[in-house]
Amino acid sequence: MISALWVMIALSVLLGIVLGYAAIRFKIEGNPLVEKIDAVLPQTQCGQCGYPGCKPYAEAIAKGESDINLCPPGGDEGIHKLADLLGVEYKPFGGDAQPKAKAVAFIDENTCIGCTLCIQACPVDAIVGAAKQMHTIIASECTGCELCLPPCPVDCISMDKIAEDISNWKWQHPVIIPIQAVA
Amino acid sequence: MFSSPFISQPSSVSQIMLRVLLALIPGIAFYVWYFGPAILVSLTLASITALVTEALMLKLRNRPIKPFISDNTALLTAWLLALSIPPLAPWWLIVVGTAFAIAVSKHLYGGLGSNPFNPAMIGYAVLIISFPAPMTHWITPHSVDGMSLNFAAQWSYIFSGMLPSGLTLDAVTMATPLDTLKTQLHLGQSVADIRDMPIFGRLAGHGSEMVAAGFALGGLYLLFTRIISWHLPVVYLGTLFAVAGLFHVLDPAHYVAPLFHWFSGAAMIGAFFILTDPVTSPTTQKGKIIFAAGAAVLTYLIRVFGGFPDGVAFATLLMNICVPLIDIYTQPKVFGKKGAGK
Amino acid sequence: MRTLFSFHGGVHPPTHKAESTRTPIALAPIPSKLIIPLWQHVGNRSVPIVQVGERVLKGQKIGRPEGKLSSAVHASTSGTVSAIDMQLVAHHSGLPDLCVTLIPDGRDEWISHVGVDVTHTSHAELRHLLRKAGVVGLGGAVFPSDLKTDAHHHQIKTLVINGAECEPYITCDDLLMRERAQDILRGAELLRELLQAEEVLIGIEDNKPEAIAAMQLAVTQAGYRNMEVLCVPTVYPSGGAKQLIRILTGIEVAAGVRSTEMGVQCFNVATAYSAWRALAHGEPVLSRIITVTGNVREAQNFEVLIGTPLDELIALAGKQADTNRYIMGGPMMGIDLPSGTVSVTKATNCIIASSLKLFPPPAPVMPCIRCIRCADVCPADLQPQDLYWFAKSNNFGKAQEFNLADCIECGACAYVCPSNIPLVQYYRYAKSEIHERSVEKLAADKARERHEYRQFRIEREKTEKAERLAQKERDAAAAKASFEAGLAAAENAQQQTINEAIERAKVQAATAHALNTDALTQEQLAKIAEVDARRAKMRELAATAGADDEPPKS
Amino acid sequence: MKRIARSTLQTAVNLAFFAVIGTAILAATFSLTHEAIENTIEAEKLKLISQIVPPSQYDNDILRDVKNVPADALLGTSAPTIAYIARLKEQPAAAIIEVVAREGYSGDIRLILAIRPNGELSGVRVLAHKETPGLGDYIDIGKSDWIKGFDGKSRITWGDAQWKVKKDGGQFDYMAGATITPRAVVKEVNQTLQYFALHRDELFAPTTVSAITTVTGDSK
Amino acid sequence: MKLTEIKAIFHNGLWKQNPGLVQLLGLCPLLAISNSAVNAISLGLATTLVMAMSSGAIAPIRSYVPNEIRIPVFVLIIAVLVTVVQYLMNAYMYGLFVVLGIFIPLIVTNCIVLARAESFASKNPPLASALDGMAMGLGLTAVLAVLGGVREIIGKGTLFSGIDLALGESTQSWVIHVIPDYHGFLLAILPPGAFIGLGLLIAGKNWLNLRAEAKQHSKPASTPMVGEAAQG
Amino acid sequence: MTDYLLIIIGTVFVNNIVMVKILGLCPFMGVSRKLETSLGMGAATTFVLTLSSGASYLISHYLLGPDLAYLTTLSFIVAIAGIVQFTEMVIKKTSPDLYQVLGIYLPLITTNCAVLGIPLLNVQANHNFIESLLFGFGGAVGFTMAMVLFAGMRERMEGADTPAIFKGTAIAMITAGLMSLAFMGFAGLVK
Ligand SMILES: Cc1cc2nc3c(=O)[nH]c(=O)nc-3n(C[C@H](O)[C@H](O)[C@H](O)COP(=O)(O)O)c2cc1C
Ligand SMILES: Cc1cc2nc3c(=O)[nH]c(=O)nc-3n(C[C@H](O)[C@H](O)[C@H](O)COP(=O)(O)O)c2cc1C
Ligand SMILES: Cc1cc2nc3c(=O)[nH]c(=O)nc-3n(C[C@H](O)[C@H](O)[C@H](O)COP(=O)(O)O)c2cc1C
Ligand SMILES: Cc1cc2nc3c(=O)[nH]c(=O)nc-3n(C[C@H](O)[C@H](O)[C@H](O)CO)c2cc1C
Ligand code: SF4
Ligand code: SF4
Ligand code: SF4
Ligand code: SF4
Ligand code: FES
Repeated sequence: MISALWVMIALSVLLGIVLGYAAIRFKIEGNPLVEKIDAVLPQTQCGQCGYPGCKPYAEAIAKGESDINLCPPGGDEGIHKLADLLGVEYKPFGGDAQPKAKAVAFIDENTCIGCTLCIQACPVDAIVGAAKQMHTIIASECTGCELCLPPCPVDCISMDKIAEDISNWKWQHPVIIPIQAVA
Repeated sequence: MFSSPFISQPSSVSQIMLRVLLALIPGIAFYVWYFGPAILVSLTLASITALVTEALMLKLRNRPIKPFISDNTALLTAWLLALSIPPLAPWWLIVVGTAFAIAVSKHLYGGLGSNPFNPAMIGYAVLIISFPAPMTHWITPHSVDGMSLNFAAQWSYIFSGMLPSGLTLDAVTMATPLDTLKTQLHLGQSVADIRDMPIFGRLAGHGSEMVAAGFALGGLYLLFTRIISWHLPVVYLGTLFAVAGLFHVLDPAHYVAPLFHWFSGAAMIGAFFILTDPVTSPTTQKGKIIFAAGAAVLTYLIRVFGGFPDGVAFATLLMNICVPLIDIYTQPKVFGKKGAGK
Repeated sequence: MRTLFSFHGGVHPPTHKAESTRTPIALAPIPSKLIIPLWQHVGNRSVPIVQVGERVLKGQKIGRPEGKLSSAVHASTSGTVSAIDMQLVAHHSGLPDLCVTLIPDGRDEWISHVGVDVTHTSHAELRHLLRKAGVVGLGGAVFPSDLKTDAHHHQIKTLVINGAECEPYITCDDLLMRERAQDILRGAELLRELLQAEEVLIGIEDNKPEAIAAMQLAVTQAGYRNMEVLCVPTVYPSGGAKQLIRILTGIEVAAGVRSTEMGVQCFNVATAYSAWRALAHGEPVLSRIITVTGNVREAQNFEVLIGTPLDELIALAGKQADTNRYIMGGPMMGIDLPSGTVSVTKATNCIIASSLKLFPPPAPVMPCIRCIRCADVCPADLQPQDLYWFAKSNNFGKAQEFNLADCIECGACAYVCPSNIPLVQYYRYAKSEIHERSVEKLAADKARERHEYRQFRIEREKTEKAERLAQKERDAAAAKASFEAGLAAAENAQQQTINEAIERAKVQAATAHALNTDALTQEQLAKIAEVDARRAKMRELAATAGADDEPPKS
Repeated sequence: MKRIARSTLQTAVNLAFFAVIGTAILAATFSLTHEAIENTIEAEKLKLISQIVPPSQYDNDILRDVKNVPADALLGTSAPTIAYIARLKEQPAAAIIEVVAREGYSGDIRLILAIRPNGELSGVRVLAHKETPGLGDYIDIGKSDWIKGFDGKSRITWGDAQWKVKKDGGQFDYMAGATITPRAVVKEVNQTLQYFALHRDELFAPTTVSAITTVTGDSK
Repeated sequence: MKLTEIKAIFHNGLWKQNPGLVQLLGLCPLLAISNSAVNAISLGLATTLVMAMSSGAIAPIRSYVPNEIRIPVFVLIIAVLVTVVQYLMNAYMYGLFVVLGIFIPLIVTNCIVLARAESFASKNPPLASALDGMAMGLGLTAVLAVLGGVREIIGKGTLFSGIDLALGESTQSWVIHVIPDYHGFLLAILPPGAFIGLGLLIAGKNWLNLRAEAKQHSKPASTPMVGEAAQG
Repeated sequence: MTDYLLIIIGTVFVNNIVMVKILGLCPFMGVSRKLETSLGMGAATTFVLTLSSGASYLISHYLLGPDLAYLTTLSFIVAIAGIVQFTEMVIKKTSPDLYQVLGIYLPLITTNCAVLGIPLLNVQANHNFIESLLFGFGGAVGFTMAMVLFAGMRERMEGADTPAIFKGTAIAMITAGLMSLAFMGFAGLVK
């Protein structure tokens, strides 16, 4: 009994010393994982994931507080990438989050009163204009996050779907016509 | 919407498989000649089971039945499996083996083209592990002793397990030449003594050496019609010869000559028909060479030092496991990235 | 005798060339209307410079090149512009694009045009003239030729002239070589001069003996030195630039490498011909030789005005009732055309009328059995079965790792596949997905940077505000001045990082912008101009107001 | 540095604390169950022995009446083993020996034999084997009664030449398709009987509690 | 604790987060010991016992354990509990002890035990933790039992063979010979059979889930209204 | 020398710890989705397993002896947990990439049964120090090999037309089964 105690005490003290020392000697700050997750997110900053932007969502995922299937702009593809990155199983979109077609915001010039509220809402500074002047959206910068829609007092902002033309047309995954036995 | 190219060479999967089936015929013919028609019963049983299982699985998987059932791959699996188990095996043995091969090792993976393991060999491995006793009762060739069974007797043994009165199982079946060799060596006999036993012929087992030669003949047909490339059979047989030759030269009393290994067991059918299964072998040339050499070494090790009389099936399966990695690490250099353009 | 090299793989589909080589090239009449797409070349779409209702002359420029990588478009005959709008064009997508519709007046009245003395004109000037004349590669790639003749300071040893014409059915280059060998060679000499190449090698497949003879004769007659006509084995795709270069010189040009870096450049025979016409005679590319074959009464080669509607061209060869669709280009790489209303472009070398008999619908697709017939024929030494496996399962990263980018989409693999898998379609799908992803990635990076900058700006504004408040108190307590100095230093350092970030964002924005405006429609362009103007005004306003929170991009 | 040392020590003490509690619990459990475990193990051994020597045939404390048996080629052993001696009224009743048949199909087959003083087998059992299930495992009493075929046999019943499977001209049954396994077992049992003949007296010599006698070494 | 909470914990352990079918933890004993129903259930119950006790024990002390020795302390606690169980079995269920062999001490490293300690017990109160440990253990036991039963029936044609080891000699007659005169499909009781069996069980669970989902989706479509209209 | 070689061959192939002994399955299933990950996990496990085999030999022979054998499990697992934790901290510091890849599985090495199983088997088989080390190392190499091969197969299977209910872990499990079937071919090679 006594020898047993001594043995275990010796063992655990030895380990405790090693671990206690290592805990301090090898301490690291920050979490490189967040950056990697953030790099996968689409940076639309739309908040549809329930977090105030992509980075906070990335932090939540890294901490294991949030699921990987909450970002609609990232699409199915995004979930797959996150699943790969984190080594977890892919899962389809959670809740009612569903990806939408890509769109850019458009300001109806005749209605805009130049209140600058939308400028303050836009997370990527895609709206230019000064107080009491007509505002305009730089289409190439707009991520389509729709955050500028709610603040506008006169509802002059609408979302235009990006139409398909030759320049952005994509080849489709070949749909194999269900194999029919040719008689 | 059509996409280019708009023309294609006339060829189809079912046609390729049909040719492989045809190439098996010489071997089967010799089989019947030396061992009687029992093998035809197992071929038929296996074929029926394979087709029924295939159709059932396709239906369960919601896939069109007709094009897949007529692609002949199920038949091929069935034949190769039937050829690798004793012809006198009870009927349920072949049914279980074939059904397992088609259902589990092929269709659970997604059917034709998706299976990582050779279905026929999975069937064989399952059977030899689950039912080792019936799997070791091989038929004795006609010419070795007078007690060979006629077709009716073979038929009734397969379906009811009854032998004509006066005959024991021991009298009409035997261990295969490879197995006998191993057992006798175990008992301390030398290779030379063992080879004097009546069941051995000039190269290997009496009769079975001709069966192997028949398969080699069919294999050459496949080579010439370019259905298989030379890499697999040549490297496989070459390595087997080299390894067996090395041991034989070092200690001829305990290790048989390489030609014995070529013409025993499943070496020939393995080299030309089993390892060459396109779905489960590597696609690159270097990969095929590694695959075949590895399989040959494993075959030899299992045959000579391992727990099974023949190693072809397990060697194939073990190398099947390595195929994805082999493929990844033997990618050929693409156009323009090969260094000097000569 | 020069030793030829060979490339891995290749296939031998039936050639079907005899049908259209029985008669010489015929001149197609001026059609009832011309639909001239403004985007017939690689690069940016050209910008229309005519108005609806305007009368234009033959050879008059109607679309100006936009940006460096672009080319000009001309009126193929004289007439009136009746519309500038979206029309169906010959494209895989089957989508419409911006076209100028011209109603010919039948007078075929040339704008004034003169050639230059090619020996006494500077290379830069000659290249400019090629661009102005809308000369692009007529071998199929339609890459602007002025850019291809610029060797970028690389020493060019060999100029390869591509007369291989390896695709089945197509014979336009064959007949061009038979009938107009001299002008082709003059063009080749011209290109050699521009590239300062030592030798010219003309590669022609050995199934075109007449063309070979004609070209050889022309070479001897003209007495060009270091120019050889070489007869290459008939195997598809020997006409691919990389494959032909490999056959003739042994050099392999990897994907992503310009052949000029390896001392070779390759032009199609028709390109050489049209380059000569453009420079020596001042004739822009207004027409080209097109093989009309397949399910027609009289397969033949025509010299056709660019913009001629397909229906009218087919009518010349005799339309058959059971024609079900048209293929533009050859059967291996061509495009399935949605309707007969589309018009021919500079890229159109052949129109094949198809019928069920000629091109039966593809047999049922089976799974890949990894038989590697495809790998055996792939001229790019790829593993098509692996690429297919990855493309099918949307595993684009792996597809890239397995060198999808090196696939030249020749279709040899799909041609031999016993499972009838539309392999090329899978590769194109994967390639376009990969492209889109890279574009999206750029956009996301840009958005992140802009967002971070914005957050930083808001933060700074807050601190500034706080600081202003604190300033007052600090004024009273002057003793703490040293502390403030330290703070300012820190601020400076921070400011510097911000500036750098802004710089980076600017550079990126500029490049991304260029990408984004690659392919805008007329209306879009107009709108952008408008917005830009307004924005400039606003910026002025903002500047006068003294606000410094303008976004980093201008 | 001091900080590191202090926190390190803290960790160590912490861990030691839990270790002490855990060890105490364990030690208590051990001492409580110790005896029960010993008893169970002995009971199991007796149960096994009773299969080959009926309890009615001995009356001694068989588990304490033991001899050390050194490794021996005839026994197939490579390390010393223990022989248990059964006695009825002080008279030797049987020697129980653990041996190894080395020529099994897939490795060693461990056997336990009980031999009566007259060289007759009281019983044989397989302790452990790796033979192919379904083919070579009929030597196991759980699978078939084949092993009971040894009961009552001795080298007098059959001469050494007949200690073979029937296929090789001997007396012992086998199952078709699996002769390697019975060959190995028969051969080993025969060898053990030979060993017994050589060492019989040493095995049955009376055991004193103070010194466990060792049977003399290699019989080769 | 509310009833709903308890329900949720058990639903989680037995179905939704089932360690054997979903989390894929604790696989080794699951696969190695499931060649007969009795072995499977016995080990499952032993594991359940350890899990309930360890989760219950870890929950109250978690806040006193510094992070760097968290894992050593947790496994220490688990190891003590396992060893106690091991000794009890050794003393009073010797036959079973021999059959389960090395897998009893290996309960210590059964991933699911530590995983629950880490992910549940270190965040929840003792009672809930103990229940969670128990639910997870029972989930594992359920899978073990099914897998063990199926493998035994297919492999040997019997059910509950060896029950005497667990419950004493007298129960020997409880062994059920499901298929009399059966050859035995050995594959099922060998390692490959274990893997394949579990694979089929997982697929079966997927199938049930899919069906349940499909039902949920089709519910609105099959309102009585539609049914009546169809009849009318 | 040949004995040592046989131990290695035996543990890597014939008695492969995953395929035949059925130990270490959780990481085998969990970390084998990607080739690189499985290589990393294999490397980490090899390191820990070799080390803990040696350490446990020393503990059982010099600290415990036959009298304190009842502390075997306890002392082994505490030592192993310590070694794992230490390794984790070192990797986290020195190779954040590897750390990120191994993610939650590194601490779970502690609960990889193989890591405790092999030392216990060592005790059972009465191995000496070198044998213990080799047994641990061979076992870990076998583990790594099986997992890397498995990862290769799983990567390839991603493109397959697997029935929906089998996609993912179900078919992976069946593949593991067929792999272990193939590994039975090694049976008897080393007796
Ligand atoms: C995987 C496989 C394993 C085989 N194993 C054996 C075998 O162990 N014994 C056998 O006689 N035939 C076996 N065959 C069948 C032989 O190819 C052939 O039937 C021949 O008669 C047997 O030759 P042998 O008697 O020399 O072994 C096997 C075939 C295959 C495909
Ligand atoms: C598969 C393939 C086949 C081709 N075949 C020909 C051909 O037969 N003749 C030809 O001139 N260009 C052919 N090309 C286009 C050439 O690759 C290359 O673009 C052209 O020769 C360059 O000349 P250009 O810029 O004058 O068009 C082919 C391209 C590919 C990818
Ligand atoms: C997979 C397999 C496992 C075998 N296992 C055993 C075995 O455990 N015991 C045995 O005696 N024979 C076994 N054999 C059979 C031997 O290889 C050999 O054929 C047999 O012992 C010779 O018996 P015979 O003399 O009755 O023909 C096995 C055969 C195979 C194919
Ligand atoms: C040359 C050749 C060899 C084949 N060998 C086998 C074989 O050994 N086993 C088998 O089940 N199928 C074989 N097949 C058929 C087919 O490829 C196989 O059933 C696929 O694995 C099913 O997906 C072979 C096919 C060809 C063309
Ligand atoms: S939902 Fe919106 S804010 Fe959240 S990660 Fe996705 S893009 Fe960013
Ligand atoms: S303009 Fe509107 S939609 Fe576009 S990025 Fe800004 S807030 Fe989002
Ligand atoms: S030719 Fe077709 S079936 Fe053969 S490997 Fe290539 S893609 Fe697969
Ligand atoms: S299409 Fe691409 S993959 Fe196919 S043969 Fe041509 S280059 Fe190779
Ligand atoms: S239970 Fe063995 S590793 Fe998890």
